[in-house]
Amino acid sequence: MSEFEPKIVGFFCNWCTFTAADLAGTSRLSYPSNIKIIRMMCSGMVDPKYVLKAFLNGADGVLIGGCWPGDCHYINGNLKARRRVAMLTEILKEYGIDEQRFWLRWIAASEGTMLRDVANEMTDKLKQLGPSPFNLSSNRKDLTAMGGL
Amino acid sequence: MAEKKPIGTVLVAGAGVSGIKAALELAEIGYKVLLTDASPQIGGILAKLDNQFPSDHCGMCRILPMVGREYASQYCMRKGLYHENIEILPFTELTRVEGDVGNYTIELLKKARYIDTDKCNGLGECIKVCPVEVPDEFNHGLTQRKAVYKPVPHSTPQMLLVDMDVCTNCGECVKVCPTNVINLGAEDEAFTRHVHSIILASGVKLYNLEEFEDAKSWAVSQDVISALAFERIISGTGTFDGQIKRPSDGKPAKKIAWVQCMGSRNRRQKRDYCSSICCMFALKEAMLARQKGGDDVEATIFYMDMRTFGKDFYRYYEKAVDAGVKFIRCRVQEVMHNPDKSLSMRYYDSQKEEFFVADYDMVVLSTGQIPHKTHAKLAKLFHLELNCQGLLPTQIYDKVKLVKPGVFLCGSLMGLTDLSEAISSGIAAAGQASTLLSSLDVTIIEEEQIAEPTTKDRQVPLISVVLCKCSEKVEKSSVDFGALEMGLKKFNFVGEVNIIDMVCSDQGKENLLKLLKKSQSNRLIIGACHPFMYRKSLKNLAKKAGFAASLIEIFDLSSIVHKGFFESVKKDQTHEAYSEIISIMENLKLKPALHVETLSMNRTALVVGGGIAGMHASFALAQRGVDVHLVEKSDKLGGYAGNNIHATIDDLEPVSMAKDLMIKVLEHKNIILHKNCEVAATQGSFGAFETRIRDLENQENQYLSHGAAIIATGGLEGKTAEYEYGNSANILTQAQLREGLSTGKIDVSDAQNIVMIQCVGSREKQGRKYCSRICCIGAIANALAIQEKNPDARIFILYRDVMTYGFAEQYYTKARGAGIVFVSYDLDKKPEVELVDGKPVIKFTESVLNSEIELSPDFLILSPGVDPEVSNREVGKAFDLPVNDDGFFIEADSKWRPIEFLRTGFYVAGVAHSPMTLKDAILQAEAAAQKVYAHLSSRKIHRAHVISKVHDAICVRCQRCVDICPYDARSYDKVLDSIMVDAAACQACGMCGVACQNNAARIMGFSDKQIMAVIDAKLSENPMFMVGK
Amino acid sequence: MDFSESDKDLWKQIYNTKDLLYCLNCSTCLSGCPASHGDPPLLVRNLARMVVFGLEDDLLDDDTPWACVSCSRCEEMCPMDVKPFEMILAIRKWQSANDETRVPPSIVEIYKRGYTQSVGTNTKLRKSLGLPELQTITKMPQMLKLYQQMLMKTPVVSENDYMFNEE
Amino acid sequence: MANFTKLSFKKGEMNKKLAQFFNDMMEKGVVDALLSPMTQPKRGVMQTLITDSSHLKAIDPFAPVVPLNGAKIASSITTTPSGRKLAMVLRSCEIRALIELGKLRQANFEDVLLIGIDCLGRYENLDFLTLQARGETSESFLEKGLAGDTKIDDFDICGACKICEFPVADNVDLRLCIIGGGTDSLYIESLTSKGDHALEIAGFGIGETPSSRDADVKQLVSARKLARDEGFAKYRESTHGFDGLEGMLAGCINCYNCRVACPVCYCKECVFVTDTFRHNADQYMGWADNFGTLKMPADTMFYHLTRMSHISLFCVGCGQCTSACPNSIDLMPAFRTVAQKTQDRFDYQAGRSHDEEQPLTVFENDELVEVTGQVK
Repeated sequence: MSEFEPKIVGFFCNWCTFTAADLAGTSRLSYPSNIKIIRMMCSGMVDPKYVLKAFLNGADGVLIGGCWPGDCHYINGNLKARRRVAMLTEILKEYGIDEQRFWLRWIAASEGTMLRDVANEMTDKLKQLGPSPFNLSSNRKDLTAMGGL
Repeated sequence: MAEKKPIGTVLVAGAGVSGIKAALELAEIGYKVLLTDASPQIGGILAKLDNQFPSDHCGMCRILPMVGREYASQYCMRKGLYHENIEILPFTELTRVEGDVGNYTIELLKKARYIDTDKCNGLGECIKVCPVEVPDEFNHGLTQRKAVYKPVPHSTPQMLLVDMDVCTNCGECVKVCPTNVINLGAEDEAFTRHVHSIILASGVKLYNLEEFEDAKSWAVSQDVISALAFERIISGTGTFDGQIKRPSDGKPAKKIAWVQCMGSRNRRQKRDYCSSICCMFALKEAMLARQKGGDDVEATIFYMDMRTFGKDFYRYYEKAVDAGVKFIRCRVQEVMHNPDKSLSMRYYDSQKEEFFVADYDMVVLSTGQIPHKTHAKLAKLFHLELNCQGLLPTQIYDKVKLVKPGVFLCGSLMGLTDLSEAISSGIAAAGQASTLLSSLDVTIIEEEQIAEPTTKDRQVPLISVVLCKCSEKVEKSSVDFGALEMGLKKFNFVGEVNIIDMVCSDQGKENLLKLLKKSQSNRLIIGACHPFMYRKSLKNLAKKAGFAASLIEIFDLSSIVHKGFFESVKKDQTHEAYSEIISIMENLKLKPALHVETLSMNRTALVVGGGIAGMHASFALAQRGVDVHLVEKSDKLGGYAGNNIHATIDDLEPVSMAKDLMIKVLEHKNIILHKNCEVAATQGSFGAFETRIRDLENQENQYLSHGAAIIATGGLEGKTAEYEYGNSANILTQAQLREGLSTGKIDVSDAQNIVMIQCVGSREKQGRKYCSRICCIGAIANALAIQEKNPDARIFILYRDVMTYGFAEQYYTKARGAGIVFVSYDLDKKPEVELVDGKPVIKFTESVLNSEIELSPDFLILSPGVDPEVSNREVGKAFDLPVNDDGFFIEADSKWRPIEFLRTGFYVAGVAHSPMTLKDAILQAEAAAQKVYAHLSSRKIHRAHVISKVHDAICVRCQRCVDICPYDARSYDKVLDSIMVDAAACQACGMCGVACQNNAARIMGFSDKQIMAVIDAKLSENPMFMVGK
Repeated sequence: MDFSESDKDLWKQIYNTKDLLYCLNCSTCLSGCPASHGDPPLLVRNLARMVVFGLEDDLLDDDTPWACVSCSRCEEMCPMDVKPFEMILAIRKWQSANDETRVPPSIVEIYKRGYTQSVGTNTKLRKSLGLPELQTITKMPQMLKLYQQMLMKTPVVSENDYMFNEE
Repeated sequence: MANFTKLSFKKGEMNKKLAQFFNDMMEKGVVDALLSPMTQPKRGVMQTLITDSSHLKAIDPFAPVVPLNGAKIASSITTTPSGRKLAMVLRSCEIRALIELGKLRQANFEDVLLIGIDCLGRYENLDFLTLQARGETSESFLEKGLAGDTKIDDFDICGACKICEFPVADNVDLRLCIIGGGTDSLYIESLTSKGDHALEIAGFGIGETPSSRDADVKQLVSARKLARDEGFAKYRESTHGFDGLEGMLAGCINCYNCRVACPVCYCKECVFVTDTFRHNADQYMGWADNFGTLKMPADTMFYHLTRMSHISLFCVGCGQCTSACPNSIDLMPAFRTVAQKTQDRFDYQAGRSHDEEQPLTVFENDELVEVTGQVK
């Protein structure tokens, strides 16, 4: 059997992390294709619903990438994101989604290498952890495919 | 028939941050800009800096236009700049200028890159095979590069070039180039253009160890580096992936020292100026070193004066002190290289009266700015002589105006500027240029008016997909376009799939238009490279074929194809492209057609404050045909400087200057003056404000309509009760002394000793927490004036740090040369003053000899700094503008948006912003006027497509969106009992959308439904074509 | 420190060049000065300040200018072009001119061991850098004797020989 | 410093005494209107807005039933102030919810005299009606409750109340206290100057302090906390992880009754009933395709998790969600356990204070560093 390939949804801020992903691309930094990038204008634009949706639809991990504090193009959207992530983490933890599956990281536009490192680190972590409990629920256990709810 | 007027065109020579800002400003008005840079890349010094004070990060994107933001790409500024009105010409030099005001013929020399960057795919096969290795300038020699290289590794698109100076002409690169774009025989290309105005912005050069004789003795080790090299070390794109290691052996650098004033403040080397930026630069680097390297990193700054003169600079310094950065006041003579590679420096501690030797892993030299070598060249181009400071001669009050009319300058070309001043000056120079252009018989670029089709978005979604094969240049067979086409065609909502070639070329565009005209679809996806560059033109093209602009998605096919997947198997690339297109289609299917509305702009400006800044801004606007309401609280114009300061050390005469300006203001038909009036309240949004002003004499209200406003409330001389001030006739403030000397009421001819105390009540926790910026220079001016009248008097200036930044350093030097004695004191050991027989007796510690001095000076002069105008808080309240703890207005962003408020349509100028010199206040006033003019000028201002709206029926008025909006774009209207959105101010950041739990606040074109559909698509394991749906 | 007695224009007597006034007390001259290792140390910056302040008595009493080894580094490095080395020489001249009986203590040092400074202390550092051991005259008693005899022929030593012959 | 006034009453006359008290308040102009639970003509007890004091005799403030969390009612009559002075009799869960609503600009405390009651728990609505029909009265309920036994045959107070650590209402002007009193008296406690003023005008002096109240309250609260922690532990064990949640929500029919009943679900219309969640048939088919099955109605799990993200920070644990569920899904422990975690994370407690800002409305540069674990 082939190795478990986790699916990660990346909500990346247009100004920093998305640009860093672009940079990683142009700098030939290879990072795992497990991360499905969705461009948001700001990490503060990531609604908790999106994160829940991603997990419910089969994501094994969610990575939100934003600008460093003080660096947000929209002044402080990233700080808002941080509070929401803290809140949402508490909810997800109660229902089996470990903190290690839901990351918020500050990755500036110039930090292509950090993006690569974070992507690698998260992919490795999720490989260790295995599929998300949302994908292993009794309802779905017998089903080979993973997907929407 | 009238002949068509030419389009106003401006050359901006120099594409550093000030040049880019100037170009953006002019392009926003609708003028055509040629933006050249002598280097192969735009961005100037900023391209190398990942981290800027005060946030210690980047933020350059904040200089992008806020209103009508869709005209410039919303993209990382450090990677690229795209604006349809800006033609970017890197590696191009201005070689000849002919003509006169408003009419120049310029000759430009485009240097050969030897690579056709339009066709190059940027993948750098050539780099791999190039046998030449030389130190890479971008990383300050910390890394190597090839002869063919990318000057800025993170730019988009990749702009490679061949360095012919080191190229061996082996031809290997030519052989491997998959796109045949290398021509080693290419030649420089000279061409001429016609422009109406010229802005020079050739920027700054930094003192460096390789070039300058007196610095070479420092280069004892690889671990002695310049400040800019340190920036490259801590940069994420830099040499060690952002880890702080020493270059010699890659070991972590735990003890780092910064040595200030490297190359500057040096009379011997004829560089008697202060580079102005290095103190903040070093503070920031020291902070970053500790943040990135951890608490065990020891950061020490060797300095003479910590010149933390700008707004909030002193606070940052205090933060650095609190963060454990060490400061040693000693200019070190040399660094010694120890056998274990560590670096030793010996210094003297005056207080302990002892020498110390400290070892460091790395020594960073704060290499200062020096006037650019191109100054002389530029002077020659314009037949001018450089002034005694080696700078281009400018008009006395306007730093951005060259003595030659029609030519302007900005950034460090004016002298030595920091980032915020570079930005302000860029705006101001653009303002001067636009003033000139508005008086000429030229026009602006009219936007292509293509009617938006109204019917198509009501149809069932049918998507046309166009994929540009140009992406094949990436890697010939990496994407199976046939499979893509087949797969996509299976969807019933896909109208057609077209594979075309070179959509960026004219021929490609023509082909595309033909295809689209035949299309029955109502939505369009175009996959091409660099969508940021082509978005606008492709959208216009599609609009001509009947597509609604908001229903067109252009995505970066080329980067999807290879981004991040270089090591993955090739079939993945088709798969990735496919799944990306599916996601975009899911989004597009659900997207509503968005329509852009023109904002109704009231073409009147409100200026609050009739000081020099306010008058200057009013006049600058009036001259360009904008109507101005000028509101002044008192009964006379001129403000503090215009009524009190007769002469300054740099030969300005504020009072007489203000008088001239006053006459211009009073006589101008476009300016309505409201004296004795204060602002009471305002309502409305950008473009349509209504402000109530109250006449202080008869308490009558008046309502003024305006589209934008400039706050220029000014400041006052600070007040103090320290040092027995007010208790003796012999204790005066600098202002009283200045006044007394000029009127002759104060007689210093018999004085033996005069003591001045600087920073009275300033830069301390209990007082003004800022440097007032002008007091050191003011004290020196007064001291020199006394000295002239009474050369026998001993004058002591007790200071904490002498803030004579930039070329003002020369006044400091002059004062010392005149025998004025400067004695530094510490905050914890302030001078003590007591009165004996009504006369002051002062005790202080002489800092050099470390001995106590007691003196009975004839006069004790205090420098109590600058206080903000007392009414700032009320003005702030009336306009809903923030005021800081000190009482000055808070701008949107201290570096990148120094003269704007977060509230769209409001600008700040002069001392209302922070204490500043007259020239700086005028510069800001000019810049603020330009910002207002750009909005109120004739070009139509559209709100953006993507903005937030309110679904009123389900809105519960909790106002969480109002509280959370970072741009004050949302407000609660009590009368209507509704949430209102200022469409111009809204930046579509989406904060309101998240704060609102039931989507009553929503971002048009960014709906939950769309994003959730994208999540669905992204997570779908079985793309539908695989299962043959 | 008392300024009532000090002479504001003393610098004109000692070292009449405006260059001196430009000193901004940056300490460049101090940090690399070999004589600053002495005891008491030569503090060039402080001397400049004393001259500017006109502290005549203190200056007259100060022996440190005689510790200068004439390496001229301060001169080369001074960012304000104060020409500190010239100033040191000027102070020496001024001191001598104002006190003809003055015998600088450094001459005694030179007489005794050939150097104003104790150079032997660098043995360890020299060794670590792989430099040969320093051959000082004190290690060659015969040469030292000849050397002292030679010095004794100069008036300043012979006229004050009581200071040189301690034994 | 607490000010108590004792109201003694004869058996069966507690409500009469209370009616008298409120009558004095209204007659003397302390308030113009009163919101209080009131016995309804046929059966049941509902919150009722009274502006004519002659109708006061039917009030029943201590009735152990809450058909609808009063915060919702209080919100509707205070958000836009009427300009009339209003007293509202509410229990702790209602007041705490109301405080949160106030922060969300859905309530206004300006002209309000807030009166809290000691609450020993409520019975489910239908249970209460049954018991009422059998002749139980507020006094008889209280008597049993104070003796520590709320169980009447098969009926007992609802689960939320059994683990409620807030029997006493805080942040009120006046408090109607029965704990520490007796079966023949209650105490009116004034906690604010507004309360003092009201008592003074109404002509009530300061009386004796109930001697055992503090100890009794303490004892009750600690017993409840114990029950709460046990309950949480039990719930977490039985409903562990996603499996547990899925099992619990298996019967959810997307009726949204829980959100209608929830006092802090303050949206005018839930996002789940807006067009955002009006999916096309092909979407349903697509999701079903992915698994082979799709439990309908869809989005139930999504709905509950989203609601947790929306209101767990404001959740006061009133248990109305459980009471409202037609399919007997016990949502209360699910929301309370989550709320405990989210509120603790921000050191926040829903309804604890008017002044604490809701966690998602304030943001600091240097906080919650552990979320990213990154330092520059």
